[in-house]
Amino acid sequence: MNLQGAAPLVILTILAGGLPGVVAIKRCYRLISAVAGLGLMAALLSIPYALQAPVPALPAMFTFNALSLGFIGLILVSALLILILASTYWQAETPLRREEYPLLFVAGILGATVLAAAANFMMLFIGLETMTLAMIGMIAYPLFRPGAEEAGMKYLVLSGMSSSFVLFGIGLIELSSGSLDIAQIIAATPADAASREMLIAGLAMLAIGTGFKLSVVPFHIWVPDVYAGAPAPTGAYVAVIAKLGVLAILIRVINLPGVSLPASVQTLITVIAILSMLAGNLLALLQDNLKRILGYSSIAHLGYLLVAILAAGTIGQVAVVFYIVAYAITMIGAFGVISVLSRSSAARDVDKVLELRGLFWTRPALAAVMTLFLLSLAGIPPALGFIAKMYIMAAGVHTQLWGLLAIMVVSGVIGLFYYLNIILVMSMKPHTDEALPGVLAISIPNRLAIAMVSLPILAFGIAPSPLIALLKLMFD
Amino acid sequence: MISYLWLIPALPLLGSVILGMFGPSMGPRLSGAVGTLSVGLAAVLAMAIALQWLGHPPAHSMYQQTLWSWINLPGFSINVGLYLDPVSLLMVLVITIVGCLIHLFSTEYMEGEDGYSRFFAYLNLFVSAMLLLVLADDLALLFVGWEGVGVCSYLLVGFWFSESANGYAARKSFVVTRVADIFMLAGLLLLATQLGTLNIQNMLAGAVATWPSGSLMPAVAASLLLMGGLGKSAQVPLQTWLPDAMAGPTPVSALIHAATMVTAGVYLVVRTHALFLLAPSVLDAIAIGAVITLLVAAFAGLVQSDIKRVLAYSTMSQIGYMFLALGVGAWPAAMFHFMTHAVFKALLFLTAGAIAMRLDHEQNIFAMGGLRTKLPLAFWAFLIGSASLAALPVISAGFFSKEMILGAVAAAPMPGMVLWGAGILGAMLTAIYIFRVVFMVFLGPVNTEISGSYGLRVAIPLVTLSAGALVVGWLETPETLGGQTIFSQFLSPAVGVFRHLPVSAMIPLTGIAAPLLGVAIAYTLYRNGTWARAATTEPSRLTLFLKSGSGFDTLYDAVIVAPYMGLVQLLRRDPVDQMFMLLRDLAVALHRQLRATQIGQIRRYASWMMAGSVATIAILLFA
Amino acid sequence: MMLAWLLIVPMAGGLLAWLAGLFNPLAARIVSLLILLLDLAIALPLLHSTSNIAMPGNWMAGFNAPWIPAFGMSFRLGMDGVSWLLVVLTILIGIFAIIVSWDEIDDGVGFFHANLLWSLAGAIGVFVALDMFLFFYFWELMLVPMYFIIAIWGHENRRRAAIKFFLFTQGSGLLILISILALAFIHQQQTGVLTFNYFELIQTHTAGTLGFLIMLGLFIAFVVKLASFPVHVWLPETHTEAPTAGSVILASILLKTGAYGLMRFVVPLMPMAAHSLAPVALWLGVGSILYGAFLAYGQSDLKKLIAYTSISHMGFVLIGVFVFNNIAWQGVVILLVAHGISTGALFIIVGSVQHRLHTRDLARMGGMWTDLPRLSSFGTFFILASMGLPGLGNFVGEFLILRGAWAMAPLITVIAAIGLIPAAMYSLIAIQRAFHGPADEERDTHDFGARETAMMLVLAAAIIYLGVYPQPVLNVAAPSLNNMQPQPATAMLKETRAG
Amino acid sequence: MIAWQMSAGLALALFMLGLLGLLARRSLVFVMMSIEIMLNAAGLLFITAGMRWGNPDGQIMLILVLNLAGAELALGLILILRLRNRITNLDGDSVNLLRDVP
Repeated sequence: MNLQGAAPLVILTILAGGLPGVVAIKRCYRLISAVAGLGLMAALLSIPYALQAPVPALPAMFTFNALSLGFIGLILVSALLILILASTYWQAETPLRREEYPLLFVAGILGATVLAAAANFMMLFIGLETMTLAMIGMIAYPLFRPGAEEAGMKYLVLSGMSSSFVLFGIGLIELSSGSLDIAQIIAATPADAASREMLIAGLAMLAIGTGFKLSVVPFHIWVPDVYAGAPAPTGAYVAVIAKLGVLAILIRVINLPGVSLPASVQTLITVIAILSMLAGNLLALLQDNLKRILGYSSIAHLGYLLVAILAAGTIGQVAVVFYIVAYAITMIGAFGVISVLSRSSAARDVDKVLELRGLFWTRPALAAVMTLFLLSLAGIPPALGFIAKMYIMAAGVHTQLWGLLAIMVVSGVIGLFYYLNIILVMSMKPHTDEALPGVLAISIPNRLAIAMVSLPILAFGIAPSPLIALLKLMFD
Repeated sequence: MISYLWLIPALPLLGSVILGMFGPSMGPRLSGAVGTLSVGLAAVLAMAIALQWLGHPPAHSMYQQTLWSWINLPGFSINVGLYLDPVSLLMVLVITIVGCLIHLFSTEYMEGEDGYSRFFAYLNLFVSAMLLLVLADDLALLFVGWEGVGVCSYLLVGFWFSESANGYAARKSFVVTRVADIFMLAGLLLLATQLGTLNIQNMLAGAVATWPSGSLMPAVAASLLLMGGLGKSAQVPLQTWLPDAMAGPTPVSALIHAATMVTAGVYLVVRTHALFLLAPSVLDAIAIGAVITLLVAAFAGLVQSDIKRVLAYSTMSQIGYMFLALGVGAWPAAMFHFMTHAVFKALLFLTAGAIAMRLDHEQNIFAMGGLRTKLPLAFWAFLIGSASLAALPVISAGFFSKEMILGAVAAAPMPGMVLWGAGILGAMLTAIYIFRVVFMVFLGPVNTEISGSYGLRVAIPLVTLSAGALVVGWLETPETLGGQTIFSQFLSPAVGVFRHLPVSAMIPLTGIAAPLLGVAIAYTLYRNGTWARAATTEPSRLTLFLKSGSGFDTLYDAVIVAPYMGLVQLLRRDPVDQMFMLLRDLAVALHRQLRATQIGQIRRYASWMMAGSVATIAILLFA
Repeated sequence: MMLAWLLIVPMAGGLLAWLAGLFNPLAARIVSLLILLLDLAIALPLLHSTSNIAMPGNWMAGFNAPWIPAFGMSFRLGMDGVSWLLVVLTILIGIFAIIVSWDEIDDGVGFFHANLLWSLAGAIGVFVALDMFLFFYFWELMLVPMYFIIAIWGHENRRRAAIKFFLFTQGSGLLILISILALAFIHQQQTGVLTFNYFELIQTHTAGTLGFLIMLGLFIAFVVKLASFPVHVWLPETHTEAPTAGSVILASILLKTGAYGLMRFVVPLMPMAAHSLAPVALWLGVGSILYGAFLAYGQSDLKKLIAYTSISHMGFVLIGVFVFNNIAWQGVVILLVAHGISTGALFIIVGSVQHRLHTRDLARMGGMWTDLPRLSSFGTFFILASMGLPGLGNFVGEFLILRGAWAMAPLITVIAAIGLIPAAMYSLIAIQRAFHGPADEERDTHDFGARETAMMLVLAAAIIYLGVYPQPVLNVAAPSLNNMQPQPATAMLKETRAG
Repeated sequence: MIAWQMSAGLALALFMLGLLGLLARRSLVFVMMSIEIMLNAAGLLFITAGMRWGNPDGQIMLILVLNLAGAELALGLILILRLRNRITNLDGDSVNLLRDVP
């Protein structure tokens, strides 16, 4: 059995299995974080090695190719960044022990990785649920915060509901086709009308689960509450890692040979895209909670992304991945800023927009990078989000999706309002009599991580060619 | 000498720039000197050029000086160039000489005023712009001067800016003339598009060559230019600004609103008379409009109590005579009346100013009286000016020029006699209203405090202009008085030979009798106290109507100004902006609706997911 | 390469100014000033150079470097006469903006100047970009710093104004993006090459509905930027609330990018579609002239009044562009420059008034001439200039536009000319209410000092120069207008090839 | 031998029942139970599928489902226990600290 192709997965499995042992040996948050980080780094570095695998590893369970490994790489990079940004968030004086957080974190990454590479529904299911369960733990981790436990409860119930749908859908698919292999099912044509309908119903239920994880309208309803209640690093996790895993498999399915989206699926995606773009931005319009805003913003962004998914062709493919990258980095950055300003020991995170007031005067550099992230989210140069938006629009124009483009423009304008509002608040003069968020010390690793997030956003926002070239490799 | 022509407008401009930049620190004496000398030098230069011209007129009796290329594009170019011919030479002489005298007068008149140097800066700028107007060889350049004098007029009418009323008068004068200027601009655009050039001589040649007489295009172009002229010259229907413009200092009224700027319309028509000859119907309209103006203004002059307003209406009325002359094609007559009018009306205004200087700026004629002995200089100067304005025979310049006009009108083919009758009526009214002023102001008992005395800077202009008002008329006389034709001969290269057409002896005799009759009537009414009573009794509605200049202001207020202001008020808050705000409101409303779904309850959220699931399955199964 | 430096200098200079500002505000000011002077030194000599890169038409300078090859986007710059004029105007106005901020801005000085320089760099980029996407990139880029300038250093309602400004310009910017993408893909369909090169795209056959829609997208965006009626609504508030330097740059430069876009892109790229839209554009122009003039009259905020006059003036520009002839286009160029100078000067003056009187309310002004004669006389001068007084720059522009427009649309021309009457109305009421009239309040203030007077004299000299001797400017613009203006023959050719 | 259709129908009915419970019950404990029912309905479906096609996939899946159900329940109960500090009657509707409606 050649496991070269599955190297990252193997490393992650060892890591996830070994970390509890480390905790048992020495309860030291820094040590555990470092081990987790190193493990993730090792997994990341093993990707080029995995790519050169002569034979496919575990072909029955996984598909390791440029696309899935690319996504795994993206997941690992994101995970590393989030992990570093979370490092000062968890404080020793917390009533809770903080050492288990990296455990859950790595377990979730393992789940997302499995999901990204899954070749059959069983693996899909295992990956999805590993990720979800870990995420519930991470959401409700600061249990002493009423918001966190409530968010955990909501996520638990609603994701349980969506998991049931997914499971039932898989069940229907297996019932109709007798197989759990994704490629086989997509390629095969159902024997009779009943099977066909069962298959479609099954796929529809899968779509519901996907929609839930991607938090698109009408499955977005949990997003703001969970984002608002979860601790900031978990927010980034939910907004980025969870979506990356699901998107990975979605895009892999769409890119399977011989797949073209049937009209009904296109209709569905169109409807969802329109609703997500409009509702996401409208919901955020007068919002005063930063995490909620990011939640709504993620809804809208996934709507944009669906436009690119609809626009097939080479531009569309790369557009999707490019947009995902831009979205992931930017979201990590935005949540990262909240993370470095917040502490788990506090009753809640620094997540009110007004709490950022005066950031330009107290912490100009942090305010500048936050502005960059917001510009990127809004799709304004010189940020990466601008190129990403251009990419999607190019794909849309190329396939002449005029209606969707029009909605994009309208919702984009609505969206500008709340991003700008945050920038405005940051630029206001600080109240002198208030304790400022900016007086917290920001650790060197945090600074580095923020820099590592903002640099590509700026650099690829100005010269995106290297990134485009890299992402194109995923489709070769 | 003639090659220094460009210095004539440049000198006052230079004076203006110097005064504008350094005026406040120069002190009144130096400011006054710079202001007067710059115009004085221009006057000397103009006279030198005129002497040279009289001795050796240049070829074709014209001189062109191209200074630089203003705009030079394929298909359209304008040069900054000057054009001197007898008409513009005459204008230059009048402007610089009268202008110089008025500057001199102003140095004393304005003594002690705030903004002394500013006054002279404006005044110099005005002279410069006016000279540019008359010397321009291109209509676009003429337009530069045209608007320039308008702005200077605006600035000078509103010179005493602390009074809001002055500001209103200034704005009114500018806006009304600007309305006219837009017509003129349209005329320029039409000519430029049709004939490809705005160079006056080329344009006229082109017009004559392309357009048959009586065709539409020249009529339209001429009408547009004419409208510009009417506004500048305060003729019906754009005359309403002139009486208000009297809010400015009196020397300004003398220079701008009597001698020079208001006659720019006359000059424009004379300058482009070749075009007007292609449009006989427009000429007829000019004549009829002129008669209306001169009568409306004369009637208004009868009932004014402010000495400057009497003079303002008389200016309007006299320019009406000039336009009457233009309407019958008597170009030299118009120019002749322009010249005499410039002299005697400047004299009258300056005298009125001189009186006001001594009477603590009193301008109400009913408050004056008996000044004949107290202010003999003013009395004689005003009397000479009035005689000239009233066209008292032989002894006054105005007599000769008005005779020339009325003679030409009487001989004109159209309903010449009707126009002539109106002219005669106007002449009689002129005599009545101006001698009403003379009697009220100079006869009778002294009513007011009189203080101070005149210096030379007041006396010299008054004496010089008085002399002028007595003698310049002899440059052109009717046959019965020697048939002198120096003036029309001088102008003939530019406007053609003028012939005094034979008319019946009754015509000049009536022309002589009408002013005399007017003076007699005025005296009678003065003697029996009618004038004085009118001042104290409640005025009749007819009087009020006449006093307001026949109600044009009321009409325009109701028809134009009120709707304009209404529209401004209606739009003030930018309704389009408010429409866009509706979009914002829509977005906010949607936001609130959607936000209401985020109720925070798990069961409600599950219902939403349920609904979404049903919809998804339905779409996939049935779409 | 000089063109690239033209952009790099202010971009990097902005960063430098920011850093300098961290140590000393004065250093930031001086650095920015030097940066712009250096940029000016780069820009001025280009007038007499010729491009070393082969490009169709007459170009003073060119630059080309690969950027995003995946989309055929390159860093392609080119400068011709119109670009040169607008770039030089941009730098000069930028210098004035720094000088007026000397006293006015006293916190965040470094960041302010960084934004100022970046915004100018964006504008310069817009004027020299010859890759459609690069153009759009700069178009967007200049907005962000301007947004900060308004939002941070503006007046009372700055936030609302800043957001309004951004929403309008950015929203319309998305239309540009869609349009140029569509254009590029059409070009790809026709030739098989995906490129955003201006010279390639200009060959595209753009007849038909899609061509019209592409044109419409660009048109709307540019007209929004030009602040034409009825999409002007961002302008009055933005200009009013921005700090003086911001208002100056907005009015003098950013509005011009709209006009430039129309001339450089809309008309040459889609001549037939532009022609078919001309009646609408002309009426919008007339609407702007009248609407702006009427609203200006009714304002009680001096700055807002001037802002509305800009709308009115840009109406002339719109008319000038859409009559498609050389004389009118020359008028447009002159008017752009003249309006940049006169309105810039007016905003500087209003800024000074506000600095001294702490109000922009006309009701609280009046009689300023007594206390502030120099300020008031310059104010009067520039108001008269913007009113279109012959002999000053604005008149030449307006006159040429009307002259060019008459042949194509006499009725429009006449109405536009009539618009000069309300122009006189609002100009004179502004003079009356601000400078003339009785002084109601005791004011303890000082007149223009040497720095301000010198600034005003330079601007006044420039506007007089444009008014009496515009020929050099016309000469500079002439070859590039030939570049831009499609000869009727080419337009016909494009149509027949496509049809 | 039961026809797989019958079994599948039962699974569907169970699923619906669970869904109904999820939507209708206020108590969080019952909500958890409803989810369990839904998951088990899916488990039944897998068994049915395995029965129809005669392969072991279904049974493997069932074990996984049970695992998941257990884990979910455990997590859920922890959270419910914590929540009891705040909400004694465990009414799910009153867990609405996080909301967007004032």
